[in-house]
Amino acid sequence: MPKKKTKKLIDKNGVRIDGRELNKLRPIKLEVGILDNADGSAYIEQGKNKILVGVYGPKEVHPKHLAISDRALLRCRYHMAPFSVQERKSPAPSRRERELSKVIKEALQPAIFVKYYPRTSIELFIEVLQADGGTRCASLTAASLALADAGIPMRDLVAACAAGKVEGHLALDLNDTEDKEGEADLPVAWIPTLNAVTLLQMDGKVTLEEFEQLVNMAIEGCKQIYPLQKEALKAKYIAVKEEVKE
Amino acid sequence: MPKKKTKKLIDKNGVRIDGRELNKLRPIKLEVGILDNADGSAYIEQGKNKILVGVYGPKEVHPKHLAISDRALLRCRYHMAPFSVQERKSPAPSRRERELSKVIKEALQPAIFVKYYPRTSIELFIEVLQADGGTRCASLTAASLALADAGIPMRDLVAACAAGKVEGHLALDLNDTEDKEGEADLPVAWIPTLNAVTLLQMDGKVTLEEFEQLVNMAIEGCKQIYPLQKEALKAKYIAVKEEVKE
Amino acid sequence: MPKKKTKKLIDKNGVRIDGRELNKLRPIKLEVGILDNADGSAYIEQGKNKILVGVYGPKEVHPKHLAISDRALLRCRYHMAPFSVQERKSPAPSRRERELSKVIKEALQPAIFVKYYPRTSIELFIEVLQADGGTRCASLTAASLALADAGIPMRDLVAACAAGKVEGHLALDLNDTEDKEGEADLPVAWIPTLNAVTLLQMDGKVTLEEFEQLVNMAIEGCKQIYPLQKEALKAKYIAVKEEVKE
Amino acid sequence: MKSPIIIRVKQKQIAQLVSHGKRLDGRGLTDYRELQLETGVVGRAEGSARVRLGKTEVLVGIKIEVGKPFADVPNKGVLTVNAELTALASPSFAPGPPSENAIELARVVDRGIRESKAIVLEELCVEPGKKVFIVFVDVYILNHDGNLIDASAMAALAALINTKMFNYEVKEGEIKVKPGYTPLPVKNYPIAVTFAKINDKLIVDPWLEEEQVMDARLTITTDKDGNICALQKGGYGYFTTQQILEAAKIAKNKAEELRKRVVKG
Amino acid sequence: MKSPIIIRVKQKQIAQLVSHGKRLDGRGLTDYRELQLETGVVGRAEGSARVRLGKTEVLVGIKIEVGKPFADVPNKGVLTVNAELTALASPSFAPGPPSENAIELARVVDRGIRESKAIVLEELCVEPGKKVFIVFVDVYILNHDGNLIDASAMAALAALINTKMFNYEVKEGEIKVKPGYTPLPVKNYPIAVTFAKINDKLIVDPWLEEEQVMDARLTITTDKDGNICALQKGGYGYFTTQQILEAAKIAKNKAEELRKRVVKG
Amino acid sequence: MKSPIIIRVKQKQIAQLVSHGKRLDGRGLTDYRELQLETGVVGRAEGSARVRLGKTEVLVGIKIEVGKPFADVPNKGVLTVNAELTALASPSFAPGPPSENAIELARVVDRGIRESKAIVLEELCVEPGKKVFIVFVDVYILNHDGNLIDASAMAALAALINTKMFNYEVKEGEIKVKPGYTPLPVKNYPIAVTFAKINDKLIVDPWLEEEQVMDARLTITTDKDGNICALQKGGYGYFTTQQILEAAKIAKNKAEELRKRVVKG
Repeated sequence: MPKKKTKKLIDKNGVRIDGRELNKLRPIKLEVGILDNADGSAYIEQGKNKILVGVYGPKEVHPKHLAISDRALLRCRYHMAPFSVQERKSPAPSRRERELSKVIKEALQPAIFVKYYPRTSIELFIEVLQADGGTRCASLTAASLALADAGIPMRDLVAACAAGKVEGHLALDLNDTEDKEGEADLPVAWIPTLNAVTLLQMDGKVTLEEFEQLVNMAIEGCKQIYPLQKEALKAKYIAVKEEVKE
Repeated sequence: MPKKKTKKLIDKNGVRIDGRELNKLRPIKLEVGILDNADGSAYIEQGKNKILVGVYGPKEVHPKHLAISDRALLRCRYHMAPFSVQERKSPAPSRRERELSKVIKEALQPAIFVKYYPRTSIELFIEVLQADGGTRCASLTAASLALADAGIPMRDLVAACAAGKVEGHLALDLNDTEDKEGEADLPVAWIPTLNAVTLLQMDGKVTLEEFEQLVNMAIEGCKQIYPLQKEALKAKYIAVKEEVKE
Repeated sequence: MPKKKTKKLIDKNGVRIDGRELNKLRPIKLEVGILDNADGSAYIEQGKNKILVGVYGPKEVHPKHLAISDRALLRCRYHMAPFSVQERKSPAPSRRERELSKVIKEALQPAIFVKYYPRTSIELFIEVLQADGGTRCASLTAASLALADAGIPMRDLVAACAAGKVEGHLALDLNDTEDKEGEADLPVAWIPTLNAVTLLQMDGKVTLEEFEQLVNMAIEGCKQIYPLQKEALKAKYIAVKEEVKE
Repeated sequence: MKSPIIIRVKQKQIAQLVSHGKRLDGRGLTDYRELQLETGVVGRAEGSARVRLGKTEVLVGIKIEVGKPFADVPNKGVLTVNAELTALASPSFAPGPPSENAIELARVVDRGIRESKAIVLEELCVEPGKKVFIVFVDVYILNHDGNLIDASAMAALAALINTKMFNYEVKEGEIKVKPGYTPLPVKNYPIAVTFAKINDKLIVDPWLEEEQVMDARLTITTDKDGNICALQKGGYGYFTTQQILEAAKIAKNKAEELRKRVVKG
Repeated sequence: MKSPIIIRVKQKQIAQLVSHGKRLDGRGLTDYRELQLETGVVGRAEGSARVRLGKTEVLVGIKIEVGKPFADVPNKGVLTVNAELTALASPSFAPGPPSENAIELARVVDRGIRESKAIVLEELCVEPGKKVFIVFVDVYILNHDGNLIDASAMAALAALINTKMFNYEVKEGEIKVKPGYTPLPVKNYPIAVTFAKINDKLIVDPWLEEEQVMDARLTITTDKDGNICALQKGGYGYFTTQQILEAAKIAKNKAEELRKRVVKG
Repeated sequence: MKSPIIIRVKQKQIAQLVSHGKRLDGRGLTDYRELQLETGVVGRAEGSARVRLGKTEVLVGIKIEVGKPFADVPNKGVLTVNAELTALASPSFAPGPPSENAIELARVVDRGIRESKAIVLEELCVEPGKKVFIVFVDVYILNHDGNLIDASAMAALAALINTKMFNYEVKEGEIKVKPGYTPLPVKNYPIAVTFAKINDKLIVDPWLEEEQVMDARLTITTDKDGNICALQKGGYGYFTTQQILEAAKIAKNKAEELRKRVVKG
């Protein structure tokens, strides 16, 4: 399929190809409780990302020998739809998808009271329907909403956002083109009330100083995402309340 | 490998490439109880189809969690030998083979008293040694004999036959060439005493009128196959009787 | 990758490309107990072969239904590192590796008192780090040391060696080039105190007379290897003793 | 999750209602649930559509790639239908390789498209025997509330109609992209209509709880001219000839209604 | 199915008989069961044969396709032997990917054909490094009553002798089919003879119940000139050198008898 | 095998010691275990290295083959990192397809090499879009005593530095081998430094028993110029921003020490 020519990603006024300033998030739309069968669910659009998350549990563990005696087993599957990317992706999970499933799981667990449900499992399914850079962060942002929607007791929500380096500039929340053609991308997951970084990865090359700035910039992004998550949860509960009233 | 040129499949007298009239079955040979180890078995030749069916069961279910509390679990594996078709087939089951395994299983179950054997499994293995069109129907015809041979209590035998459309004519029991180059193929499985259609599929394109004719034509085919099945069963029991006498 | 031209493998004085005479083994280096985590381990270099063997057990069998009521289950995995051969080998086990795992297991079992540990498993892992012909024999030679190192009670050690036919000559312990370009290779495993041949395979073509000579030649090789194995075991125990003393 | 007892009571209720010509959700026996259709929902795909049939929700994305034709049909493009019963759609779906249900779903959708010649595969040949277009139809089940086949077939058709291919020319055996897009030529509109048999009556568009109580299932796919182009019986029960022929007539009419909705988009 | 107790009693009986030079089915220690051989049984295959050895039944089909040679032998055709222990052949065979037993069986049959140079792979090269013929030997076990190796090896050889390839010419790197068929050139006739060791005695052609009681198994494959071309020891027991050398002599003679039967077809 | 009780007592001890700035094996919090490095250990490989970090032992072999580039980067060679947690290295490793831990290990090592541009993939292109060199980095864990990432990353770098490619020329699209070898051009030296967080303190190079007690893990890979080129947080705990920034500074310094050892070989 045809590839677009590379053009300048950031103009002399510091404006990005999608019109954003360097420290601005892409538009985010969050919905909670949108799946009928899952115990909890959430949907996120962030830029052109479209991601659906469903949660089942706490439930019996299969196979049984995987059950943990003093806490719930958190399982996570991050999966991309074949049509979510430019070149069709085989539906079989890639090594990248398996790595992301692992780090997402590890980023969420500190926020969950896993000790409350020993010998059970909590199963998280993430389906990326359209990918536009930063899917692991957007998945995390939605996943903690889906967990909350499923009534899983949590210390706090997890917000996630990346910052990166593009044509020498540090920029928040890279889109696909910026991610692929930029110099670095640093995704961060953050639990506000614990001031805890629970996911931290990086591709690319940055100096120590830039690194410090990027970490702080990404956390600033998380700080902007967190209230949107709370709003989305509230909206769901108000909606439920009204439904109950009717 | 070389492919034959397409020639006319039905001549002006309504005679088909293998010399049959439109409403005639291919020659059918049925044998029951031909495998030594299986609990029940049958062999069918229909045209150039050569298919072997073996049944094990009722037996313990593995893995145990698949057992059903109020009936037997019927399992079926339709499999083609690598040398059964023009281009060698990989031994790994294809999607087509997995679909046929499912519909064959669903076509047989209504004939079996599955409630008699709760928490057990009945395992049906179909090996197509040579394929010549209509293998799913021939497999079904042989499979109900193998089940009977295994002593599984049944409401009735299941007979199966396809009808199709070839060069504008409706024809019974298509062979491989007619199936591939014809306009439609409609396989039917039928339980005589219940007047029950238990398998119905179609590839191709037919009008509603043609459809009605094809369904009836296929059932007529089943009606011709049914007595052959009964004969084959009898032959086996007579053979057994004589063996016992000796 | 470039392939070397074939040259004469044995000169007029009966000297082989690596300078050996026909009835000579390659240099062998054996070490016992070199892995920290395994219950028993051994390392062998034979020519350019470099092979590591680890043993775990006797231990609980997983999955449980594989446990044998009156003896230990011996399991074996012979595996080649991707970089151990000229063309990179896929890490997934090949059919050759699965066959060798089976015959190695069957060659070791007669030496082990498997009845002593019913319902347990003894797991043997062989990693070929560099392959130079005769890996199955070298693996066996090391494997019986690893079993002894794990404290598994044994009737005796198993020594293994191949003999083969190269450019018309019968030769002991073929290296990779001789194996690939020679006329026959006959690996033998032998338990001295039982005078038992526990592995016997052959590729190639030999007369009955040559066959008899090859079997005897291979056993002669085993007889030379056996004392090296004993020495390696002793060296380990002396080392341990000294360690304890310190 | 609902308790199994509540489910069983509901199922009995469903069966009794159907035998009186009624359904639990108030529909008539041959009424479909509300159909919502949206196209172009996935920008990365060459075509896409989302169908909601009651609470059943299906997303289909189309990708087109260049590849090799099958050896026995060197001058035809390739159509590949794949179905993913995503684990978030139902507690009964597990992640992993496709189950027999997923395979059957994909193959029934495939047959409708292929046998109705909705896509003319000959037009997708670039260089016979060497280069053709491969049309990937990926059916993604997002919520399972019954009748996945009809919802998936409609979403697949809508997505194909929605598909745009880039323009190209062939220079020395290589495909060169030219500006602009052309719709994928869709020449026929197959519509699947699925029946459940409950207490010896036929109903269309069964929802999940009806599927749990049905004896058998029959899908009849008809094309724009009212021809039948695919059939699939499912489930452990059976149909009489009369029921099959009756179903065929209903399917033709129902399909006509649904086709209008899908084709207009 | 026979009860395990009956089986155990029978096994004891077998072992005792063998130590007296007798067998449960009346055979002498070096007698084969009745051999039935039929070729050309599968018309779709380029060659085929069915062997019955007592109640053991094996079907082999040969398919020939055009493909790429291995990189390290660019001028040789490819021989591929595959064995399927079909689930209908024995309650102990499960469907699924090949077990270690199926792999061993295929590889022992393969070695006999390959090492005896029964097929001259150099003659199956069409265009060095690019196009060669691939000979697929698919061994299909239909009933397992012991000694699968010998039955499979004979069926494979008979099927290869039975194989006909279409005539062809190469034009501009493409294979053009010409009228008529030519037999696959089979230049040697490897025959496997399998021994079981029971109570320290050797017997040939063990049937299933003898296999269940044997200590170890030894297969010796000889070619038409009496050379040994493949060996395989199996099972958890062992052989003495004397036993091995004795077996080799018996194998050579037995193979001669069997070879006549297989080659004449 | 040690008993679980002994392990638990030891773990408690480890955690208490760390909170006092000490470690069970006497190391300071930012001390590495003894590092042993040997290159060229596998003659069959184009390059190889064995690293011992305390009792952790890793072998890396490099193989180079000719293959096709990825469609979206037609002018670049291919780098493939694979990690095998061999079953002999730890009772917790099972044979079979790579676990999520093996995949993560391989991908973190891969990122360090790729993002630091240690290998210039453009220089491994033979014919754009058609033929490139594929560099296989196979990481083989031989004994697991903690901190597999750092040991593997160092072994991979040392093996790449040790790698020699045969000389070649391209004639009519075919690669012709010429006499002699040339080192693989390695342009940067990424070094991974891994931290464990125990009782809210950071330690480097955790050994197995420290890993069993740690809250979380952080790997920081820096290149020869002190730039950060890869990061990976692991484990079920978390880090504060302060801890991360502190770790980055330590990582840079530690990497410098280790790099000298690895580059000099």
